[in-house]
Amino acid sequence: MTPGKKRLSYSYYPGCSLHASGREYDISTRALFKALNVGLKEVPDWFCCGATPAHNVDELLSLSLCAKNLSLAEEVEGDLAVACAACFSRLKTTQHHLKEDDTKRKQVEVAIDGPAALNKPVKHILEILAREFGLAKLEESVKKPLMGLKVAPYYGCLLTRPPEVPELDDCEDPSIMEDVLRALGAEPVKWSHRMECCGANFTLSRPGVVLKLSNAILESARIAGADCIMVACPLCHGNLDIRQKEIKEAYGAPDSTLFGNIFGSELHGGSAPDQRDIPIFYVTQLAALAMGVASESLGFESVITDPKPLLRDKQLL
Amino acid sequence: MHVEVTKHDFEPKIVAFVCTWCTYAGADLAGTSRMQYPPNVRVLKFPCTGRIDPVFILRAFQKGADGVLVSGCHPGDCHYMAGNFHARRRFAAFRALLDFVGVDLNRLQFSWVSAAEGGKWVDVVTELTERVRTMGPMPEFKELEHEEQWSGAINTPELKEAYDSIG
Amino acid sequence: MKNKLMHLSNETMNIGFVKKVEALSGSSVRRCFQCGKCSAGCPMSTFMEHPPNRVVRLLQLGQGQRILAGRSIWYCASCETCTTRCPNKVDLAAIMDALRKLSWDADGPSKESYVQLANRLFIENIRTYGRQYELRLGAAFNMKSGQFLKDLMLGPKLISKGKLKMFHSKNKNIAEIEGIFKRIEEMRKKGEAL
Amino acid sequence: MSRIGVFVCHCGENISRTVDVEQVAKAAGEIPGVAFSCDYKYMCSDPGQTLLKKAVAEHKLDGVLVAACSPRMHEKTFRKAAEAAGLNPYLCEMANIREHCSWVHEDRDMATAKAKDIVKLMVERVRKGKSLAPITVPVTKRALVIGGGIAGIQAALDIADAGHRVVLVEREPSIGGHMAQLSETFPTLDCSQCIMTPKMVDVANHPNITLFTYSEIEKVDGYIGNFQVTVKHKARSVDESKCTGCGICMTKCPKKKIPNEFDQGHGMRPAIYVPFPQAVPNTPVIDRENCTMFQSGKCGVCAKVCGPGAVDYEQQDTFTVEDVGAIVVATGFKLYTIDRKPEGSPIQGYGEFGYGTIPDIIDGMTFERLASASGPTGGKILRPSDGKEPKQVVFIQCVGSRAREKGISYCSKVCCMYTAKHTMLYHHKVHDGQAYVFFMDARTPGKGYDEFWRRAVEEEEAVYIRGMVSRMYQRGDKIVVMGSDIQVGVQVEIEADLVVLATAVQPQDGADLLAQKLGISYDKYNFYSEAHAKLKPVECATAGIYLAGACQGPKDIPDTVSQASAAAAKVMTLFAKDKLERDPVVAKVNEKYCVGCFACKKVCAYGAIEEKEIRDRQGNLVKKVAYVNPGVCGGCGTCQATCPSKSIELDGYTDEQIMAMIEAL
Repeated sequence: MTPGKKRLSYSYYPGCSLHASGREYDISTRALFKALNVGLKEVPDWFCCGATPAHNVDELLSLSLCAKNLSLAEEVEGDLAVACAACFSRLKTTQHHLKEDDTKRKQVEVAIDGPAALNKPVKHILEILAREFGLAKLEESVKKPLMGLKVAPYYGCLLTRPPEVPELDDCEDPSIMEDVLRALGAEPVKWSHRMECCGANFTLSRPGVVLKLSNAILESARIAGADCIMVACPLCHGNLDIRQKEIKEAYGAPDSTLFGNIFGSELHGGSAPDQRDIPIFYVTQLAALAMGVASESLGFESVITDPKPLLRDKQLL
Repeated sequence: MHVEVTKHDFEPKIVAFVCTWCTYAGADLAGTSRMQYPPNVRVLKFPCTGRIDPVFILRAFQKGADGVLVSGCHPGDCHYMAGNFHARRRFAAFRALLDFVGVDLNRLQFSWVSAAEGGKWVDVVTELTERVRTMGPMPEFKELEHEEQWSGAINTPELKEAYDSIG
Repeated sequence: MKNKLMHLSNETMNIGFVKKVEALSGSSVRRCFQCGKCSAGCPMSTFMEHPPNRVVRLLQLGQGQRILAGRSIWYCASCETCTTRCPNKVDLAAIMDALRKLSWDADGPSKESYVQLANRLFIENIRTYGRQYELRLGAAFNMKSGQFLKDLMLGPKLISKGKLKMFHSKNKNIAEIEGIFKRIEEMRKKGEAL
Repeated sequence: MSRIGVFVCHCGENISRTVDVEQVAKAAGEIPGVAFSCDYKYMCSDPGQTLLKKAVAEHKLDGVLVAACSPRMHEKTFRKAAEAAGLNPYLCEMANIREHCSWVHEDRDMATAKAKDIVKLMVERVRKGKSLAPITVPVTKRALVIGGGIAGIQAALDIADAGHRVVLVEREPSIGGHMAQLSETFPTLDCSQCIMTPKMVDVANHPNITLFTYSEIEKVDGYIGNFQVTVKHKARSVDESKCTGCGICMTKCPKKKIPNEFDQGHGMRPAIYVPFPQAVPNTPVIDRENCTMFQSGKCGVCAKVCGPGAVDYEQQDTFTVEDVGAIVVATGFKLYTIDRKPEGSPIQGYGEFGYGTIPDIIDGMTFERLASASGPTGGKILRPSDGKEPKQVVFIQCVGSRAREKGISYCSKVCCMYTAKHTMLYHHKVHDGQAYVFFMDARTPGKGYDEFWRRAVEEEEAVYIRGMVSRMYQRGDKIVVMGSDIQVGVQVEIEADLVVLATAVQPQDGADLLAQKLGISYDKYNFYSEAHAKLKPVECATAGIYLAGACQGPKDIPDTVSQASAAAAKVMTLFAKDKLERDPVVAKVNEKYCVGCFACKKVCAYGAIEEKEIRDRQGNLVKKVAYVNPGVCGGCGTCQATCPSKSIELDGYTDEQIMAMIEAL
C-alpha cells in the first residue's frame, strides 16, 4: 500500500470484555485509531468467541463460535483487528486448526450451517501499530512522548503461544511491545515475568490462584524498577489491576522467591518492603496518551489502581 | 504353521519387478521366516528399480500378466543413492499414461519393501494377488499383441516410403 | 489420592480412552519421553496433584480414570507454555482440553467443581445471550457455588467504575447461536463428531 | 543352439518337501537349448559341485543354471565351480526355488508349477547372458585424510606406519581438533593435551605424512584407487619454510585483544597467532580480518621484527593437485549453540534460556577451557561475567539433543559422561561448591563408564535431578533455573551462579558441501552416511572413501580412535593390491546409436558418464557421445532405462536378457 494514498482501515472485533470490564481498552482503541487516522468498523452482531472455557471443555463449540464470528467479519471490509489477546488467540487458532484439519472443518461447517471463512487476516492491535502503521510513522505521530515512564511490557500467555499460531513475534523472546514503547518515547524495562501466566480465568473460580501468580508478576515488575505494567489483554488487566489490593493484603511484603511461599517475608530480612502501586495500562491507552489524546477520553477513571498520580508525576497529564 | 489352501477358479499371473538389494532380499527374508503367500507371483530381479523400463511392464501385460508389481528400496535408502527416486518419477508419469490408455491401475502396484520387511512383502503380494483375482483376467493387451505384431515385411506403400526416407 | 497398586493388563489399561484423547487433541501421547519440561514451566503445577508430565504418563499407562478422578486437568490455565516448550511436539495443552471434554461428557467424577461450574455458567451465558455478561456470570457463580460473599467488596466498586454492566441486551441474531449449539448436539447424537 | 545345463537341488528336504524336483528337472530338460538337466540332494556340497563341473565338461555346456536357494546365498559358490570347469562365471545363474518358492508355499502342485516357471525364466537369462571379464583398475598407494582431529591423526598415523604415504589436510592453522581443547578425559581423568600433543608431534615428524594445515579440499575427481584431489592452501601470510616458530611476531603484535577461538572466545590472542602453544605446525597465521596491516595498510610490526623474514603480506591462496587412491573423511563435529537461528532454519535456538544472551550460561566446551590448566583462567573455575568463583553450578543435559522440536532428535552420546566429568572437576576445584545436574536419562554404556557416573553421584556429591529445565532468567547476579524433579513430582528452582549446557553434537559447518565434492551421502543433519549401519560402518557407499570419527555421528574418543584405525585398515586392505578387481556389472555405450543427448549423464548418481568426442581421421568433430567410466559406474542401470535411443546397456541386465525372460512368462 502506498502511504498517504489509501487510508488504513480495519474491521474490528472487540469481544465481550471490551464491552464490560475492559471498556477502557475499547474506548482507548477507538480513540487511538481515530488519532492515527486509521479506520475501525465494528463487526455487527458479533458473538462471544468462547474464550478459554469453551475450548477447555468443548473444542468443537469453541471452533464453531470463532468460525461464526469470522464469517460475520467477512461482511465488513478490511483485515480483522482484535484487541483482546484471548479473542485474538482463539480466532487465530481456529483459522490454523480448520485450515489443517479437514474433518474438523467439515464438522464446524455443519455447526455454523455455512462455509468456514478462513482467509481474512486476523491482526492484533500491536501488530497493526508496529508493522502495518509502522514504528517509524508511529514515532513521527507522537505528540507527547512518554518521557521517563518506565514500563514493564507484559505479554502474558496467549499473544505469542503456541509458536505456530499467533505469528506475532518470537514465542520466547518477543520484542514487539518494547518496540512500540520505544516509539512512544517510554522506557521499556527488562524484567523476568513478562510472559508468565497471571492466573487467567481462575479469577472467577479459584481467585487464590490468581493472587499467587499475579503477585509474582507485580513483584518482578517492582524489582525491575518499573513504574507501571503495559498489557494487551483485558483478563490480565483485570487480574493485575482489580485484584492488586487483595494481593497486597494476601502477600504483604514481597517474597524473595517470587513464588509466594508463606515464609517469603521472613526470608526478606529487615529492608522495607516495596509495596508501590503498579498501575496497569492497556497498550492503546499509553499510545493514545502519547498521540495527545485527552486523558479524559481514555477511561482512566474506570481503573481500580489509580494511574493518575504516576502520570501527573511524569508530567503526562 | 499349516495354511489351508483353497482352490480358486482363476489363478492370476502376477509379475514382480524388484531390486536386488531391498525387495529381493525382503522376499528372501519372507522365505527364511517361512511366511506364506499365494504362489502366483514370478519375480524378476534387477539391480535397482532405476533399471526398470516401463516397456517391461507393457510387455509383461502383453505376455499374459494380470497384475504387475514394481518394488524397490524405500526412498532415501537406495543402494545406488538415487535410482529409486528416478524410478518413482518415471512411474508416476507412466501410471498416468496407463490410466489414459484405459488400464485399470489396480493391476499395477508400486511399493517400497526393504530387506528387513519380509512381512510387508507377503502383505503386498497377497493383497495384489487377491485384488487382481477379483478383477479377473486381463485379456486386452494379449489381444493387442496379436493385432499389432509386425511381420517385418514392408508391405504397404506408406511403410515403404517411410522406410526409404530413413535411408 | 492414595498410592494404590497399579495392576497393568490389557483389561486394566484403557487404551480406547487414550485413543480418544489422541483423536480429540490431535497429539500423540506415546511421543512423550518424560523429560518433565512441561511440569518445570507450568504456572499451575503447584496446584495439581499430578503435575503435567505425570498426566501424560498416566495416559501412556492407560490410566485415564486416575486422571479424571483428580483435579489436575481443571487447574490447567491453557497458557500453552508446555506445548510451546515440549521438545517432542506433544501438544499437552490440547491433551488437557481433550481430557476436560471427556470428563465433562462423563459428567466428571472430579473433585474440582468450582472450575467446572464456572465453565458451565460461561457456556450457558453464551447460549442464552450470545455474549458474556460478567456481572451475571459472577453472581450466578456465587449463588451456585454457595460462596455468597465471595468478592463481595469488589462488585459495587466495579459497577461504580462502569466495569460491570447492570443491564444488557441480547444480540439480534441470537437465534443463530442456539442453532450452532443444536447442530453440534445433533452431530454428537448421530456419532458424527466427538 | 545353446547348450545349457540345469541342476535342481533338493536342499535336503527344504526344497523337495514342497517342490517335485524330479519333475522340475524333467521339464527343464525339455526346454529347447537345454542340453542337460538333473536333480541332486545337495548341490552346494562338494559332490554336488563336482557333479556340475563334470557335466560342464561331458556335455560341453555353455551355460549353467542351478535351481536352489537364493543367489544371495550361493551364487559365488556356483560361479566359482563354473569357472573351475572352464566356463565364464557370469554364465552361471541361480533360480531361487527355495526362499521364493518351497519355503513360502504349501501346495505341492502350485509350488512345483512355480518352480518350473522360475527355471524357465532363468534359462532364458542364461541363454542371453554374455561372458564378462572382471574390471581391473590400478591403485595409487597414497591416502588422503581430511581433518586433523584425533580421528584424522589416528588414521594418518596408522596408514603411514603401514608404509604408505598420507596427505593430511586440516582447515585450521593447527591440527589437534577438539580433543586438544579438552581438559581431562573420561573415564580415567587423564589430561587430554598430555596424550594428544605427542601424537600431533608424531604426525609432524612422520616421513610418510605430508601435512597441509590452513588448507581445504577444493575439488575431488576420479574414483577408487585413482582420485585427483585439488587442495586449496589458504594464504597464511607467513612463509612456512622460513618461519622458525620463535613467536616474537606474536609478542610484538599491537593488536592483542581478539577473542581466541581455541578458548571459546574467553581468552585473547593477537592478530598474528598460533591457536595454542602446542600447535602443530608452530607456524603462525595472520588473521587478515583483524590485522591492522590488512585493514588499513599501516603497521607491519610483525614483518619488521621477524628475523628470517617469514612474514609475507602479499601471499596468495595456492592450489595443488594430489593423486591418492583412498580418502578418509574425519571432519569431526561442532557444538550446537542456543542462539536465535535465522528465519527458516530447520534448527531452532532456546529462547526460554535467553538465546545465549546471559553471559554465565556457557556450553560444555567452554567449561573444558575454564577447567583446563592451559585455559584462560589457568584452570580455575571462574565465571565469565565477573570472574567470581561460582558456588552453585547447574548442569543441564540434552540441550539441543533429543529435542525434535528444536530440530535435532538424536542423542549426542557423549554428554552424560562429560557432564559427570564436569561435576567431578568442579568438585575437585571448588570444594565448597555444589553441582546440580538436570538430566532425563543417564546413558553410560562403555567400559568403566557407569561406575564413573556413579562416582560423580556417590563420592563427588553431584545432585542429579531427573527432569528438564523450562526456563532460565537473570535475577541480579544469579541465574534463576526453573526445573522439575519428575520423581518427586515437584517444581525445582535453583539460583545458580553458573549454568553449563551439554549442547548437541552437530556435524562441522560445510560438511554437506564437502560431501557433495566427494560424492558421498549424508543424512538430514549432515552426518555422513556409512554404507551399512552394521557391516560396513566405516565405508561410504562411494568406493574408496572411508569415514572416521564424529563426522559420521556423535562419538567419544575411544570410539573415534577405533573407527579411525578401522578406516586405516580398510585403506591398507585396498593398498595391499596393485590392481583392483570389481564386478563387471557396468553400463556400456553403443557409440553408433548414441545421439549425445546426455540424459544418462543427468540421472547418473555416480558421475560415471562423461562426454566423449568422436572425430574423423582429419580430426573434425563428428559427434559427442556418452562414455561410461567403468571404474566409477555403480551398475544401477538407471541410465539404460532413461536412454531414449536405447544405446546404453548394463552388462548382466541387458534389454535382450530381460525381454527374453518376460517372453518366457
